[in-house]
Amino acid sequence: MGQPLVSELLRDHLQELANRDERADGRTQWQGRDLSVEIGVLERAEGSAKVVMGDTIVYAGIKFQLQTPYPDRPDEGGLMTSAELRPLAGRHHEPGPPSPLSIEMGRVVDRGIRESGCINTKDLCIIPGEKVWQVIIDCFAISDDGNMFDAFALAAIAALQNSTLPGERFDVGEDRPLPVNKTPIMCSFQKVGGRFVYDANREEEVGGDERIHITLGEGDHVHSLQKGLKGVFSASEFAEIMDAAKVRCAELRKIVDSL
Amino acid sequence: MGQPLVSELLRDHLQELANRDERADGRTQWQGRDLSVEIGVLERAEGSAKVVMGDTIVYAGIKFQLQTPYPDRPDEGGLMTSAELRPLAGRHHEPGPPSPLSIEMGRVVDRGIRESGCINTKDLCIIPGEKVWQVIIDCFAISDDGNMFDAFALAAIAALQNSTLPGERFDVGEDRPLPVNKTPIMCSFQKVGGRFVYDANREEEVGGDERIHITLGEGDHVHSLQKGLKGVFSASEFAEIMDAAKVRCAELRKIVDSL
Amino acid sequence: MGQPLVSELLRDHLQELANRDERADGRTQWQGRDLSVEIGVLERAEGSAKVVMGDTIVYAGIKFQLQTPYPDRPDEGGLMTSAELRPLAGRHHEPGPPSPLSIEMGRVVDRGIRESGCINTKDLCIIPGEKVWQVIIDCFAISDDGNMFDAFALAAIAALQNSTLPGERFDVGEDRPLPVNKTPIMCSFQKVGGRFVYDANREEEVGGDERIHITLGEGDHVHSLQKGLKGVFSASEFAEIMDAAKVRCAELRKIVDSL
Amino acid sequence: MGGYGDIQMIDENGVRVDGRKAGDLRPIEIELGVVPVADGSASMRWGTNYVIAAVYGPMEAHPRKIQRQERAVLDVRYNMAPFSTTDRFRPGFNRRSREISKVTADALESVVQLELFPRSKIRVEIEVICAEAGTRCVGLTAASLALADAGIPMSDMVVSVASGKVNDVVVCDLNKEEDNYGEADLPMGILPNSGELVFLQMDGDLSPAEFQEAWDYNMAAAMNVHEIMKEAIAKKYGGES
Amino acid sequence: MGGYGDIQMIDENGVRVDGRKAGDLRPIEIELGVVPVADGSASMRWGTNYVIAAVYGPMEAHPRKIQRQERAVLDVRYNMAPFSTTDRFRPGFNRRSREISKVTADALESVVQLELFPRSKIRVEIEVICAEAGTRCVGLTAASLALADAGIPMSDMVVSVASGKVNDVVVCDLNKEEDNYGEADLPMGILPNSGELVFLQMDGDLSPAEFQEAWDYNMAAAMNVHEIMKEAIAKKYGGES
Amino acid sequence: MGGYGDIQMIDENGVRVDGRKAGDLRPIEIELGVVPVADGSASMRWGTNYVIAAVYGPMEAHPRKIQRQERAVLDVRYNMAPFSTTDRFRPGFNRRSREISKVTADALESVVQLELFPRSKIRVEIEVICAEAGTRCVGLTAASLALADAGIPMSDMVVSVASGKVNDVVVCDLNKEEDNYGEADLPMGILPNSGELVFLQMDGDLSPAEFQEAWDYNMAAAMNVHEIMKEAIAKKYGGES
Repeated sequence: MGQPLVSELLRDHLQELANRDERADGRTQWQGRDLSVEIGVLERAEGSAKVVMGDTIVYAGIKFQLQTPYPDRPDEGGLMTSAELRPLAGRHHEPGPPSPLSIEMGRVVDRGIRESGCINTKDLCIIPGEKVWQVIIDCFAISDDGNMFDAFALAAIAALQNSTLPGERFDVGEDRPLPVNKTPIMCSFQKVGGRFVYDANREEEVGGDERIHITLGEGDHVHSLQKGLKGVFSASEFAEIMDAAKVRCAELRKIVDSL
Repeated sequence: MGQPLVSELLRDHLQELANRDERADGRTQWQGRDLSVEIGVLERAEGSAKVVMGDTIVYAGIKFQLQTPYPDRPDEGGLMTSAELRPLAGRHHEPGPPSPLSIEMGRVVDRGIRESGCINTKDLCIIPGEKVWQVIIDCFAISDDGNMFDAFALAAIAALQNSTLPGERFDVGEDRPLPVNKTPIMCSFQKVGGRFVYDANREEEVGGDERIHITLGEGDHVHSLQKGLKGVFSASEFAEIMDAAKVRCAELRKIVDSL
Repeated sequence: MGQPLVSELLRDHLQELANRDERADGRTQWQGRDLSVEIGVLERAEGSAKVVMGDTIVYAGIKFQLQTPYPDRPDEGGLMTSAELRPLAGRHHEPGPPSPLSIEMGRVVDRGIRESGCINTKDLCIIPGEKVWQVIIDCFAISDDGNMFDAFALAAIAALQNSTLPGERFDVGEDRPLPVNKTPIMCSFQKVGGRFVYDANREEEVGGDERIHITLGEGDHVHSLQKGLKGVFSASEFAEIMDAAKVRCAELRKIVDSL
Repeated sequence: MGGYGDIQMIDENGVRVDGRKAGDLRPIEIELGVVPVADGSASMRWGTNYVIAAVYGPMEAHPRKIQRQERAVLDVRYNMAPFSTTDRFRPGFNRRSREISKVTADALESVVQLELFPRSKIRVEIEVICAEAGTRCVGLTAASLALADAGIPMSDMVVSVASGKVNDVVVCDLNKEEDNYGEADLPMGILPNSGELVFLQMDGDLSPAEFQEAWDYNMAAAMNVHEIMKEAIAKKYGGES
Repeated sequence: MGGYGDIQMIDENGVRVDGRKAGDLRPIEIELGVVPVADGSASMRWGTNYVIAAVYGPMEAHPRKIQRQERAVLDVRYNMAPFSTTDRFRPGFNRRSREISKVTADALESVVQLELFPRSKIRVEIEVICAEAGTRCVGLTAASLALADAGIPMSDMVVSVASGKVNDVVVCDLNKEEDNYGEADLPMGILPNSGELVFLQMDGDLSPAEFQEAWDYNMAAAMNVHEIMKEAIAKKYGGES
Repeated sequence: MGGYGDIQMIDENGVRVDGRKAGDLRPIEIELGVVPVADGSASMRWGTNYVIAAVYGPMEAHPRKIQRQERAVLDVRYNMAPFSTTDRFRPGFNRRSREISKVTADALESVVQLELFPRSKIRVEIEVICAEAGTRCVGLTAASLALADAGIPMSDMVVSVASGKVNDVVVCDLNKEEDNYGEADLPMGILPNSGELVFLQMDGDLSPAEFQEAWDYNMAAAMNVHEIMKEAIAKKYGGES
């Protein structure tokens, strides 16, 4: 039962930092951690990416399967996103069935991809009514030092944009690149010490309050939003992080598009 | 570990009442609570009923699905009954997989319906060997103040008798009423303070012993029996509740048949 | 938390016995318990055996099912082994999903059978690409006084060698004996008091360390090995138990082949 | 109850498919102590049924939250072995087995003197090795034998048997075909010394008169089975049989 | 969002398939106390949606490991009844329900004064009896009514509503067709007294201007729904409506 | 072992499909500290295998019922990432992973000095990121490196390698085709300093002489792998390599 106490100390510490407009690791309010994105890193996947954001490390791997289309959408393939936070990735990750958090992560990443329309499911059709591709995005955590949402989302879109439909292995034509039309980018904000910051690390997550995930596309179109955790926020706070998201999403989109 | 003590006090209290031929809520031994039965209450179900017995409230909803018949019974449809006691319905109902009690309820209600032959499974045939209807009866608790068995069974038969085979939605012909040939009625008795009473409320269930469920059809034919919980009873006790059941089942059948 | 203490006392006792080259029940190091093997004991199985080794009692039952072959092996049937250690068989067996130990048992018994090639899966073909037999070996514990591995493996091969493919019941031709080409035999050894012994009883299992399972075929060919539990052993210790296994496997093979 | 009235299961002389008359029981054999590592055990062959029951305890009840201050808890499991049925019975969760475990526990709790063993647990394990019909009855009866073999005090034995109706005839102790194709099934758990009941189920269609006839068959059969049980106990433990 | 822009859901006069104008809410009816055995309860009919919420507690939090020294824990479940949808909704584990339960709990924890009930638990149960569209919004709103009915202190009520975009028109309070075939969905949970938010999701495609329009619809709708809620509470408990 | 003797996997010059001779190992690369948030970690590339192992602890063992008064408990998990195999590997319960976790734990418990950390827990997590053949061997070896990186005292390292038989030739360190279509597989877990074993499995068909040859290959290979491991440790922590 000592946990809440420790957490109070941490919260107080983060509050003091926020009062001085500082963060525990020296960053400014809207500054992200050092970032690297590599693609083509998984030999067995048809597309892959590794994202390192500070001490947060994740993979995304793309696999394809054949499936029968739904009768009411005979010329459309499918898309599935799964996020795994196995106990490898951190002291606080428990073994067992998928945690509510990892289910939420998978769904939030999935929505950003899906709702942006970056995958036209009609591009996944092989034989209408008979055979279509299912795209499976597996997000996999290696080291969780906070903000897995953005790391997963970034790895997912980078891996998608560099993946190959394995026609030959499945005997349905030649291999060809998966068409990806857009580059949806997620930016996540957490309330820490009473104000929102971008790209919270694990310490800020533990001592923080609600988080808000924003996925933007070209022209700052909004594709997905999600508020997580307990917390109240005002319309003006939201307007402020939306502005920060517009700036950062554009930067990240440039990185992904240049891979 | 105080629970058994409280329960002993309650048992003593109920014993004293029984000694005076009384019940906690003023009813006589074979008297039921105030009853109302409404049909057609669920917009998304093909048949439905709401039963209120005192503070006990339940719904039953009928849904139909197409299925392939079993090879050895090519012209017969199927029947499935499920009873859900979700935590909504009472402080003592725990979340999680179906409790042993709710499994028992589903099976006891199912048996009464099934064994009475009120549904002729051959009436559910669409194309022999290819397509038959499956009838699904979903019993759902809103408020559990005791004797869910009878409430579920009554809602189930009332909903069945007023349901429509959705031929048009499934593209297998016109909508038509589900043929229901009989009106099986369940009456449940619980031993409280050393004697059986009809329609026990929650307090009597907690402080009582074994319960006996009797489903009767026309001509007092017996279709289903079930003794639940720990307890010993004699042949003469059984004869007594069987007589009470005959009277009450006839009354309830009249109500259901008049809906 | 007293358990480790009791276990230490037992370990000390077994160590003293080992120092004097003795065992708790009077056997010598490589001596098995009294053994009986009966076949044809289960009316509903297509092949069956009961093995009694001291107070250890098990059944194996063989059942067959039709299945569609795998596309890449159109003329081969399947083989599945399951081992059940239900709470009937001992005070220490807990209810619930299969324990890690019972999963390991199933897999070790399965491997010995499978890897020996005693079943030629092509003998299970009925119509290439369409219908093949699946052989299911169900090992079932009645009384666990130790060394269930050997009891299950012995019952499994004895039941297999005396089973009948139920062609008539499944309408795919006449009944005929299942062809079994070899007689793989498992011998298990446990380190107790610092040395390995053959056919450990339950007391020796509780107070012992690692166990090693050896399955041999004709000509002392090795078909399967498995080391279980924590423990270190040397190459020379292994050579010693391999020699003991060769002797005992030959004896047991004679018993099985004579049934 | 399948209710397939058109299958002939009793001939013109009142002889059933297995050669019995309406009121006859199937052959019964009992063995005690069949699970040597258990505190008590029994097997019953009853027709082609073969059921083994074992008892462990009284033992410490853990986890502690299941403990009851004033009595023992009874933990009963009924299960079908995978090779007990013509089609393999797949292991794992099973609603039918759960329900039978529950009604069996309810019946046994009515006779076992649980209050003699506060805070402890008694485990009763029932395994159907070969199933014909009426396995729940055989399992309950075998369990009461295993409890006796374990020396657990009971107010009475429990004897369970199922009569029913086939081809409009009420018959005693349904066999497999009669259970599958008959029109009614009435299993009861009877205390042979008092004639009282601790277990009762029924499925199908019985007129009031037929119901009484099936009830009476069960009562009479229970007395006969009880004699066989007493012999088996006397054979192992001595005493008048 | 299906994004099926070719289905006509708004006619040339700006009238939606259910007859509403772009900014209109569906009809709403509230009843308190519909679960007599609960400590508080409420039902909402909202269009064809019918949702019941019940509250139990504050009660002892057990097992003890879930207890929090300094506040109550809030245990929220959202579930769809099997007959709530056109195709039967299969009971059992469901990722969507889990996620909605979580976001609903997060929203309610932001207003319920949990620190008044240390070491205790408050259970909130939401059952969708009939689903149209926006069940998560109706469930969250009904839950805050049930909490009020149970007398649990809250800093504000929560009113939740989802606006969105269909046929390139931004509309208030999406109905079923609009939810299935529209181009965007923006559900929000709003505190009517402060105008702050405790719940926010969004799916689809909205330009910055469209986003602002949908946001404003939700804010205005929340105020209207709040009036209906206050009336229902006043009707049961008196006070100015 | 598939036992498909008709597939040619060694040519007339004794060269294997990947160019190796019978006694050669695949290329191996080791990196320590690849999971920055863990107390110790290591990755191994071994042929096309890529495996990451991380260690957390010693930490408090909870729930308390898993605690051991006199030693630490070792909690080992082996898992295949969904993209580690040609066909996607579906997450969730898996008997093979459970069994490999268990034999890996048994092997590590034989060397980790658990008695130094009474009442605590040490977690060992093994994730197969890319699978070729012999992942259980690579996982066990990587785990012992991660334990070393975490500073957990061990009586010896564990080096694991699998030799076997293909086309009737005994070969060292089976690759994927050899593992799929070969006639025997003998994985062993070897303590390089004492030459003793802590892990042993075998499947297939080996004559006594072939068995000895495979055994000897494993022993020699373990010594070579151990040199690479010592270099990796020395590179991070200094000391003689």
